[in-house]
Amino acid sequence: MSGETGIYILMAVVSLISTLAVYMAVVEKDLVKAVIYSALQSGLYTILYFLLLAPDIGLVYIPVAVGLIPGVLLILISKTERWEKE
Amino acid sequence: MEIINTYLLSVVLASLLANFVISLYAIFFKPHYIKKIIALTIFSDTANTFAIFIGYRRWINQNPSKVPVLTDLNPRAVEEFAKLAVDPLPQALVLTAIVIGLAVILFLVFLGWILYSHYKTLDMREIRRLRG
Amino acid sequence: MLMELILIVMFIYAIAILLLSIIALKGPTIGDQVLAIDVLTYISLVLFTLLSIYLKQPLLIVLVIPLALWVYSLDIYIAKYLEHGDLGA
Amino acid sequence: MKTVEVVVLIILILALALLITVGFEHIMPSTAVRPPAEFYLYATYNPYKLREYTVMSPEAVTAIVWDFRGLDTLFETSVFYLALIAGLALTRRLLSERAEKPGHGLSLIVKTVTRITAPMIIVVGASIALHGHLTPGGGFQGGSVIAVLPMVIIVVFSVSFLIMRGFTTSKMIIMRSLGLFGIGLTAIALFLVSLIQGTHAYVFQNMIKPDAQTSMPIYIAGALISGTLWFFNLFEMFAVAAGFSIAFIVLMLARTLQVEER
Amino acid sequence: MSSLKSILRVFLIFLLAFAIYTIYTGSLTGYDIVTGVLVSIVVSVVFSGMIIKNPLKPLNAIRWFYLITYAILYFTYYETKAHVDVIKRILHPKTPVNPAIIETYYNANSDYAITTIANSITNTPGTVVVEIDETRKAFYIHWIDAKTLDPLEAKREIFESFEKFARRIFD
Amino acid sequence: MISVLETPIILRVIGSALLCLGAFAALVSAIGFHRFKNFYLRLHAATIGSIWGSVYPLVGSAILAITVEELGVYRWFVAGASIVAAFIVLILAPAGSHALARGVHKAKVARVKPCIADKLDPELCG
Repeated sequence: MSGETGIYILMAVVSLISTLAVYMAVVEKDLVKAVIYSALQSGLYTILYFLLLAPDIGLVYIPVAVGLIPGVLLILISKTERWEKE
Repeated sequence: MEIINTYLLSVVLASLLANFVISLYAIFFKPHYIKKIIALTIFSDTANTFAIFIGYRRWINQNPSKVPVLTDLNPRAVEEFAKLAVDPLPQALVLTAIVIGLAVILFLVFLGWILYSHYKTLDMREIRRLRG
Repeated sequence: MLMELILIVMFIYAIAILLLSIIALKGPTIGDQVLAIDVLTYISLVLFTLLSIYLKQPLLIVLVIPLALWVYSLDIYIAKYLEHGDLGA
Repeated sequence: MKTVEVVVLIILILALALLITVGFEHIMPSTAVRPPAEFYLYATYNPYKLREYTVMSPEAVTAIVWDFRGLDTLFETSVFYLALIAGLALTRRLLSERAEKPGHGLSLIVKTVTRITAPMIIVVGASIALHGHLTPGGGFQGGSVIAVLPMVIIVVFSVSFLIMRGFTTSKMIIMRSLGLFGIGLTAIALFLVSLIQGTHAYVFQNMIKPDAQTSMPIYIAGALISGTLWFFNLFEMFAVAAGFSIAFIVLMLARTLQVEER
Repeated sequence: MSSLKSILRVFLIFLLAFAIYTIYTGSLTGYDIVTGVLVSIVVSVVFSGMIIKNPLKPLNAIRWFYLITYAILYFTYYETKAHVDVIKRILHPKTPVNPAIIETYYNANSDYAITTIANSITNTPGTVVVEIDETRKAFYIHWIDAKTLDPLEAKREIFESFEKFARRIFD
Repeated sequence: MISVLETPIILRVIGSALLCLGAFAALVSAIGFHRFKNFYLRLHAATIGSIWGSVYPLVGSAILAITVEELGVYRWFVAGASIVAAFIVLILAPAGSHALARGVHKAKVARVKPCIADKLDPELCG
């Protein structure tokens, strides 16, 4: 097996898991858990950016999506309400 | 071997398409405001990833494709760099899009707080009902 | 020789990432999920370092330090939220 | 249980991928990039053959962001500030900063660790921004790396700690305006210089062009700074970091204001 | 005296910041040195009061000697012992665990010493500091194999040597 | 007596050993996450993943990167970044675990189970 195929396998697995994380984030009723799922998706996308050879994007995406957006959304949740009603 | 590589790359493309569909569904049909914001972040991230994926370059004769940053400053390195590096244009466009995305999310969060202090709920169906 | 070893080690790390992401997806409580995401990211730091050695692209390593710095921010946000219910207090 | 749906989703994606492989193989990335990208890659640092188009920066992404498509980025920056200002305008009337008693924060261990990492963050962010024209990075990256620090300090200590330390919104607004002013000045610097000299130059020009022969300095004391790119990166870092910091501080103060209103 | 101390404090943080800048940048040309010095001066002036209280402590060679000894001992002996124990528990067919949250008392004063002890405890698998009570000087530790519930014995079992070194290094 | 020629080999052996240890520990940590059924037990599996699974192999890959000559001058860059990342993980991972454990315990999200005693909040035991 060449290294190229290995990289592509990693890419495929990472993007598959990210789809599952997106699905769970959408169907979840607890909004804190939805934020955590979206953080998982951000982490997986970071790996994907790394594999797609985009360090510039990674450098701006890590602080924004891993460090800031969960915090901002949690502030809004803590100020408002946590549960999504049926 | 080539067809396996193509299949693996198309798994990436298919999952990105699935992310598009799921997050668009959530933006339009999920009633809660915060869920809409979360779906919006996912949507914009997926769009950005899609752009970078389009700009990716496959390996040439077992030579790994390169980061669009030059490491050696001499004429031969420049020629080789132009042959092997991935597309820098989508990366440059996505770079600003991510920062603007965060600013827009911040605006939406402010708006959500104002909405909540007016209506005491963030469920869009209830807000619509309260407006009468 | 070295490159084959690195490839095998990366393969094992990828399996570990897969197993951890299952917990991160289904873990019964919030704590389990955040913990799994943490370990997943710490492990992927090693994956990043090995990949940049394997692909002979040293510039990719710049991602490692910001990622290591910001993983724990998710921990403290969730911890503060669970503790006080208000992030600014 | 969601297991069934997850398995169905995976199978759907794999089938869709098969479809794409069979039917739409040509939309996949290939071993070549499109011609404009090839030009950008070839021209980003090429004093040997393309002296009239090169940016003299080894970093292709920063070269595109601030030179080839610099005008785009200028307007994108203004969109970003308009979004932030619109957000702040919603709460502007309610903003009042008083140094209240310090909040509880998290435990001593987390506080001490954050104290050690705080200078690390600023140094790493500054390094990313100041080497934006040589290694991956740039103004946006450095600014957003630094912008996480106020957020973490707010969460780990408290918002009143940050305000008592002197990080008030007015200071941040001054810093942000300084950054924006610097960006504008750098954009028209060469134009003004050539106006004084009586020669011809474009707004947003960096290196020499076929019909405008003035150029920003490429080297200062032997160090490659790639003309305007260095200045743009520096000012954009200040602007982004300060802009986001204002938004976080105001967002955090919102709760107490709401209580006072009642 | 106090002004000398504050200058020393700024200088120490300057060294730390410059070291990190250099390592992260990965090169040492003239450009890196000039920008690194400027950034480090700004950072050290801003953060000088926040990080080091007494600037004479980091200049003490004996403390550094203890720090190095502690690091070597910790990474070779204590970590290995704890890891092997927990790995055995994970791979054992029944996963034998015996957990409890116990209460122990530490004896250290400075923030850094307390943080070092707590991080050392958490970094060895098998023990995690769940809560710290600063007024009573108590750690609440989740222990995977609670051999005892007595505070003193538990301290001897878990972190007495960490505390000895931490007090010599930071107190 | 170590000659100049042998030094890279020794460095490579040390680095490879640390990498293999890291791979083993990462796998064990992931398995431990599945085998332990309680949040507080998983904290210990997480520590294995962050120390032996991340800090040690990062140091190992820094040692390995020095011996890889294809990287040119950038190998010091790779090695330095890996060492700094290892240091950051070493001080941030325990703080994160502690903060999370404290938050979960205070909010009563997970119960301590199995449990012999809970001196902090006896109601959460069992």
